[in-house]
Amino acid sequence: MVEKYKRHYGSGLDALTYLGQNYFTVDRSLIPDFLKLLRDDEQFDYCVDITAVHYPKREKQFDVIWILYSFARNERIRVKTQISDGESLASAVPIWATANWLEREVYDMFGIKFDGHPNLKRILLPDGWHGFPLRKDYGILQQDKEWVQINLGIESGQ
Amino acid sequence: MLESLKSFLEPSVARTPGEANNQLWALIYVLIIFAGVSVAVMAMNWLERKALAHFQVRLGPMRVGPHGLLQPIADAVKLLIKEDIIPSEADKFVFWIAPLIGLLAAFTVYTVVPFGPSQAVSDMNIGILFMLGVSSLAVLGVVMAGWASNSHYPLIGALRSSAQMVSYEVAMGLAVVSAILMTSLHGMGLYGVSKLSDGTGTLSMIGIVQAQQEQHVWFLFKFFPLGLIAFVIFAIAMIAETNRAPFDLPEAESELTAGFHTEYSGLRWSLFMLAEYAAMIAVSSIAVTLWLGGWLRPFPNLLAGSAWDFIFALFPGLTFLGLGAVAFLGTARMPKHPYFKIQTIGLAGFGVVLAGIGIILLAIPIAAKVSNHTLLNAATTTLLNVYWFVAKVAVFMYLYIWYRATWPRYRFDQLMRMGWKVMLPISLGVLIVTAIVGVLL
Amino acid sequence: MNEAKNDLTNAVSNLDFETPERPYLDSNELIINMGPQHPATHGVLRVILKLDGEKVLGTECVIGYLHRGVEKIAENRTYTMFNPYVDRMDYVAAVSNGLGYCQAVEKLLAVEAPPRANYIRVILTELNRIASHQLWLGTHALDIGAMTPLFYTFRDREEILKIFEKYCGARLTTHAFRIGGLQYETYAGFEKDVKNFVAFVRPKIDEYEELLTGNRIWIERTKNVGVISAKDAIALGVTGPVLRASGVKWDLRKAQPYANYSEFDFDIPTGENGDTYDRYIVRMIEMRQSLRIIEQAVAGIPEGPIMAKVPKVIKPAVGEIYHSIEAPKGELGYFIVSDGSTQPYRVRVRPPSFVNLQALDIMVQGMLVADVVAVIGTLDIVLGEVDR
Amino acid sequence: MTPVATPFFFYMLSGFAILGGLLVITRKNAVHSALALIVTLLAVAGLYLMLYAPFVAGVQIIVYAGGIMVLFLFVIMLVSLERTVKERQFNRIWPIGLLASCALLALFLGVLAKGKTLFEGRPIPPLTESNNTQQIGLMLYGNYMFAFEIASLLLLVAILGAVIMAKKRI
Repeated sequence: MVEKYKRHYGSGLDALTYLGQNYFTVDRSLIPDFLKLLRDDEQFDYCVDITAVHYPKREKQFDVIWILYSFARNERIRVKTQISDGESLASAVPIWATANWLEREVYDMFGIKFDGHPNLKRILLPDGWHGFPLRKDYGILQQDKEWVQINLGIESGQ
Repeated sequence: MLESLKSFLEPSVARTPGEANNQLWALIYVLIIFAGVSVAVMAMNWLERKALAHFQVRLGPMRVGPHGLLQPIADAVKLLIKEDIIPSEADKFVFWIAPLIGLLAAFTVYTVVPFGPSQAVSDMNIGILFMLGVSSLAVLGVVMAGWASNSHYPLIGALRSSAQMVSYEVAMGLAVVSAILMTSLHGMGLYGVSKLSDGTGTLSMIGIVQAQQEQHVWFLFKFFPLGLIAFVIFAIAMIAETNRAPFDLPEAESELTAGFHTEYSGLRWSLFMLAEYAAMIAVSSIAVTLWLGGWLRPFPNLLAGSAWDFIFALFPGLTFLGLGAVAFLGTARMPKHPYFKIQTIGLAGFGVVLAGIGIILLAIPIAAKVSNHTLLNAATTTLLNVYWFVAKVAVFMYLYIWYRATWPRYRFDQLMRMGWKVMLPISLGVLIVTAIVGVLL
Repeated sequence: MNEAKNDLTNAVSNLDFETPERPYLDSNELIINMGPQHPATHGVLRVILKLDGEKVLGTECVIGYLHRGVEKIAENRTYTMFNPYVDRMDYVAAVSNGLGYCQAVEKLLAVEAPPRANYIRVILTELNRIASHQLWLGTHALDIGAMTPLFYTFRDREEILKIFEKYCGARLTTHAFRIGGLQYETYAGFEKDVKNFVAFVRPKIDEYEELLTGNRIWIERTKNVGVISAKDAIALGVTGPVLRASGVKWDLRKAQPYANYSEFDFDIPTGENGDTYDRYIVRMIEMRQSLRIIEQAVAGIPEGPIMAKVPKVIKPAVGEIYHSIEAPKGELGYFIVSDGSTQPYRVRVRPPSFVNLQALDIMVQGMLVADVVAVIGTLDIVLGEVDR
Repeated sequence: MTPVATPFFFYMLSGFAILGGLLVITRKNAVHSALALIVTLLAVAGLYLMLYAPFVAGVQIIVYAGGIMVLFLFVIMLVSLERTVKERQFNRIWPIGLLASCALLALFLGVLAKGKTLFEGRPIPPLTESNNTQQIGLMLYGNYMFAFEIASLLLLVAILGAVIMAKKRI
């Protein structure tokens, strides 16, 4: 399987294993097609999770990770891609409906936009919040003072 | 005055104050009933909390008074002094008047409830019709409350309530009609029909019970199983009418927070509760009157004779003595710690009061038996009538609690489907079959 | 106040469900705000319902009221320090959370908990599964209007909590496991307590079923309510009893056994219709199966150490790991990225409640308000886990 | 039994009925109108009672105040209230309305003027209250059987029509 895709996509794709867990790193341009391929041809019909990791020192700051599972093969796989701040990815909602909230959470926490998402807005934080808390440059005690002052009426903003 | 008193206790006169056109007595009756129902509601409140708690492996109120006996009083005081909130966006007048309408309807019904052949405020010849009509007005209170609150949950509660009550009233009315139909048959026993009578029945509550007495059968068993089916339909519909579990959709707390009285608080809310419990007792008394022989004691004809009369006359006293014994048992089981001293004394005192009432109630029939004094005889009869009526209603009250502890809540469409597609056809069928049986048999 | 109103209109404007043209009598479309303070939303869930009379046209969940930034906290704590935090997510199944986290870190460190630790872990986790299901059953039944089961389940759940308390001193957020095994040896009489509990709770589960399973109203309220097909369930990533009730026989304890679940003999119950009733039945059977596992485990606890050789300061090599377990609510996954330091670079929790809650919308479309309550109950969400 | 049909009660009940009727047409809020209508209906029920027609009074309460008005309220609550409040209260067809009410008034006045000749001067013998229900039954199923059946047929048609109209929407 890996060989087939490597041949097909060439340098845009790499297959790795760490601690017995397989993952692909793929180029951002391959994203919706490759995920769709995994679902349709390889039976990865269950999208376990979508998440991201922030590496502020890198040029391409974000890793976006799809964790997939196949009921038929009883196998888990991770797909990983790198994007830089401000770039957007194609949404996986047409592929797995569950991606809806998961992508919203990624957007909420990291500010990564997903094109074609039906309702991309904050999910855990309130709508008017500024900043993306899970980025590394967002301090753990940091709050959106303005939001707190306006909505909660707390003058100090904490 | 004494003569007047005697004339109303004398069962041979058998006149209600309304019939005798005695306003003073009517007023006294009204006051007694009002006080009695209010006390019954409080007792029911306590009983429901306790019984429900014991269904659910907990103790219920235990702090206010021994075994929480004073809890209803504490609740009442709390509700009275609580802030009365009227939402700013509410329709003030309607909001204000809604609980009163419910309460008024619930209490007006008692005008015709027959606690005995002469123990009713008035015996209207449309008694049962009056009861159904007035109790159907109670829904107006609910609807007005829900609408006036100007909030969505109460509104949905009000909508549910109005639809539910209108639907179930139909089945309820038809079940009642089949019982009324039975009053026109003058034969004796289960399937007895007499061709001799003119075949006119009665709508009067007292007349209905008297018809059961004459026919020597409770309508529950008349034309078995027709009477039973009609009774079951009524028993189901009356739960729906009073918004109790499993038909408590208008106030389903897990869906509508509190339904139509979400926005009510304090005294106004307590008026709703008072009305609800009063209505429960009222519809139960309809059921008792129509199917369970009202004030008649069990087997008044089969076990007739003065000896049996005397034995049954001891029941009220024995009941209270039994309650007193339970209270004493509770006293004995109280922890011996000094902290519980006051509670123990209180419970013992309560037991003494109950036992005292029991002894008085035992003494009256015994004295009547011994002396055969008119007044004492009259008192005994009155006592027995009221006792048996209340005892039968109490069974229904317990059933209400039992239902609540056992069943989940129906969904709205299921409730409607049951009302229109099950209850209505069955009650209609029972009515028709009753009529056919009555004519043909 | 103003802000809240705006918030509502915004949320509702996103509910662009088609409404048929009604030229004549226009019955109002009602927008109802259920929660965050509502008896049946199991916490601070807020569901905005768009109703036509009582029929639900659409829903929108507003979550995050309990958001504590657990994932952010993880990045600022060491691996060991973060361990108690996971208990605060699904607080009714804290032991499962701890198991998942500890095993994920163990995997990252490439250590294995000793067999005795695994046995005790399994016993505690399965006890916790029963406790979680009992709490679910009580509240779910209460939502549907049956008051009494709540008190029965809480009475029996208390016995489990007593065992937890005796074992580790805490009842709810137990922090029972450590990375590499267990900190505490079992107390004297642990095995007896567990055995007694199994004998005690079996008839109690029958008691719950007596009240509900054959109850006409219960059946009417739950059959064909909140149906989700296996296909939809998989597409929506729904896991746990909800997925199994739709007919997918998938349980991580069997599919990818962790700890020592492969040593035990138990069945995976499945439903057929994927409705609320099937989910109820599945969970009831799961409780019995958990008892089976506990019985086997408690009979076979081996002697030996309870802690693997784990360095004092946990410093996994650079890399990442995804590990998931079958929590009472579904697949609970931990995705941990290590940068080689003592603190995790990123911890991502894959919360089953969060993902399952997403299915609420399609499950209640066209149903009635009362069903929304039933479906929220049957999804068995814990807001601490949804919001993290 | 002493008569309760004193003029005082008559005027009081009529006053309530008229007041309620006026409120029905003057209230802007439809729910208030419906509540006022209930007052009117109850007052009319009281008037029936004074005419020694307790059965009709009871049925009036059950059917109108308890049943139909609750359904009215049900519908009013479902329909958007904000819109009805904004709409014009009266349709401005003054001439026809005036004509109709004048004609009705003339009819009433005519009856009043000719009252003596239409009805005999002697007081109507009070009906026995106790068998009122029976009498109504005999009347309905005896003398007026045909009219009764026609009325029920009419209602059946109305029910069918309502069902068909409602079905169209679904």
